[in-house]
Amino acid sequence: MRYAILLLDAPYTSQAAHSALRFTRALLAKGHAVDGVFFYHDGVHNAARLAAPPQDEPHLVDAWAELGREHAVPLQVCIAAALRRGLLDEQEAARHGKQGASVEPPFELTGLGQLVDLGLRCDRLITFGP
Amino acid sequence: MRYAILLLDAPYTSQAAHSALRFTRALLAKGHAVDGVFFYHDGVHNAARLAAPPQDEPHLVDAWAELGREHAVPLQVCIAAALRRGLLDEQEAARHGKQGASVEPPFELTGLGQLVDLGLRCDRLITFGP
Amino acid sequence: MLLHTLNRSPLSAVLDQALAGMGPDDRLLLIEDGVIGALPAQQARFESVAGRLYALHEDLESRGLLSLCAPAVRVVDIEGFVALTEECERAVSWY
Amino acid sequence: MLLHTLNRSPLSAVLDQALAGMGPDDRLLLIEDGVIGALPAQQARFESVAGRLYALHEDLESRGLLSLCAPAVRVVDIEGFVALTEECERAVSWY
Amino acid sequence: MQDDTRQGDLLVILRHAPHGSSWLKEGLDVALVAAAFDRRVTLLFMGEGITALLEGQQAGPLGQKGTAPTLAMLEMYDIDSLLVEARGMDALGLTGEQFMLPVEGVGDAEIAELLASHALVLNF
Amino acid sequence: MQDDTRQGDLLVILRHAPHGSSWLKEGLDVALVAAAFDRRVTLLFMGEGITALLEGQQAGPLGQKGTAPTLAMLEMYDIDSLLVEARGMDALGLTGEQFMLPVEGVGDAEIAELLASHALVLNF
Repeated sequence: MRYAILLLDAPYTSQAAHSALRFTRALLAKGHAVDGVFFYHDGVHNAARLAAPPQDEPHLVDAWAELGREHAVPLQVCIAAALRRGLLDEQEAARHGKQGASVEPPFELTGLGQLVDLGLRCDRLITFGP
Repeated sequence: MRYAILLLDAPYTSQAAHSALRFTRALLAKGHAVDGVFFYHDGVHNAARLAAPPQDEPHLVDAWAELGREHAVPLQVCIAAALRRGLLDEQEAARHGKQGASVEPPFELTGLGQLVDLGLRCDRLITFGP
Repeated sequence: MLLHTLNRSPLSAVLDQALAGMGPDDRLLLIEDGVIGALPAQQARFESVAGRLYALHEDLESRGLLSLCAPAVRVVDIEGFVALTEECERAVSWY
Repeated sequence: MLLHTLNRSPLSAVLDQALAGMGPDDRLLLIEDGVIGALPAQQARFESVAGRLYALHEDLESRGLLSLCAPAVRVVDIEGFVALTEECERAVSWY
Repeated sequence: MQDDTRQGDLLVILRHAPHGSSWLKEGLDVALVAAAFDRRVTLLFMGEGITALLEGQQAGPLGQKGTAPTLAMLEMYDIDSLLVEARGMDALGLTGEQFMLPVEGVGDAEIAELLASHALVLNF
Repeated sequence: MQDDTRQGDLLVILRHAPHGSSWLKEGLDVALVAAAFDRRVTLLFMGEGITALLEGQQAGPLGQKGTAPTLAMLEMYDIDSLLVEARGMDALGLTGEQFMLPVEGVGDAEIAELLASHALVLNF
């Protein structure tokens, strides 16, 4: 089956990101297709490239990036939710006159239309909230 | 009187930051001393220097920085809560091998001991949660 | 005498926690989504703090609740919020 | 038939919203803090979904709730969670 | 509630109050985007989300826009199926006359039916 | 509950369950820091926070540590005043025998007294 994941909270604030990551890994292990993980609301913080959690705790940002690269799963971050929360890639940083970026590939900033498209295109959309 | 403010949620996610900012301004307008605003839990996102909210919405990060500068109010960000959430100043970025920083003065990363100190030293500690 | 602030609606279980923590003279100030508690239909939930229930003017106003506010609720603005924190020995926030 | 997931404890009003949204054959899976609902004392809250109530093994285990789980609750692991989403037409998340 | 509406593509559930958090705004944003892409959208207001419909809402004291201006635009986006949880209205003691838009009350059984009959359900 | 404990400096209220959010961990971190600075600390577990006391907690499946190891360290920090909301225990159907540490149940009146008698109250 084709799945999409919607993640609505930051790592380290609630368990939502941990649950979403494990569920997505289980989907892939079972041979399902994951057409995308969409990060919305505080879920955009999963793309924070500067996150530096203690070394004895799971590193969610790195884990998502690895999953995205290894399984070619698009990691789509809502651009409107991200900008107001301080998550900018280089292009957006330049556009807003800010030095430096807080989001980098494989995370990509994109519009909400992608969420609607994913949700209607896939067989299942599974949401993880705070 | 001497006041301290504890802010526990990010701007744009809940109203907590808006309430805390208005309350702090009202304190200063009435002639009270504000010994510090302490940012903990998701409140650390108030220090996100890359935040780029729409121009027709209040810019909380800039508003805190202005209040801190104009009234010499220390803006203290819990370092442990900040690091795991991707909020690093230049020193911490270097320490963790990251390029670029997401926190800049007048926000300062500091330990939780400051919160306890503020809370016991001031006449009032007012908390704003999500 | 303490000031308790509550920013959750009476539909939330946090209200029960706040009420559990309130002494016989303590005051309760509804802020943010908490001002939904100022609706007349919610007043039964606040019986134990009758006469000691406040709500923030600005938060009622932005939500269209100012004209619906129960008469027993004392409406204060942000300066009134500051004054309450001055009069009360300490403030405890429920969220 | 839909799968509903709930990550809030039965002390939260979100449980009532989830139950309101459930059809007669829908299933309810408790995850994260939702697994507190697997405690025997909470089963009265789940009467309307008897036989259709599931809880995530890993979340029970990490909270020390596995041995306290009510017998009527069907315990599934993350693979079981995946299987439930396969069997059900859609999933709705309550949080 | 008409049967053709129930079969619409997208159901967005709004359970949070205006101003207090960004949930309501972010839920409405999804609805508007879906409508702009020619999807049929139904909105279901539950619990505190029902207060989003109250008349007379205003900007916040720092200029926060709130969500009332967005609700006022729903018709322009052809979003005209606005449903409200009847039990939530009772719990809050609110009636339809206090709302800025015409809505339809729905009971629990209808809510379950709505969830079952929409291709995509997003819960905010 | 002894009177000298009630007069202690800091009351930390813990209302959130372990693993599900960082509130419990971050509340406990404040308590540990205060104790390390030689402040007397009382912990009050309310609502879902009471489940933090359950025996047999483990790391999460991704290696999340949870808060049980921190609770096991409280004695080392001389934090030995652990109070539990009696009404919350009833609501959850839990008893003290299921807990990893000895605690004392408190009623609503005692909770209000605790809040009134501590120099600093932090609510998590």
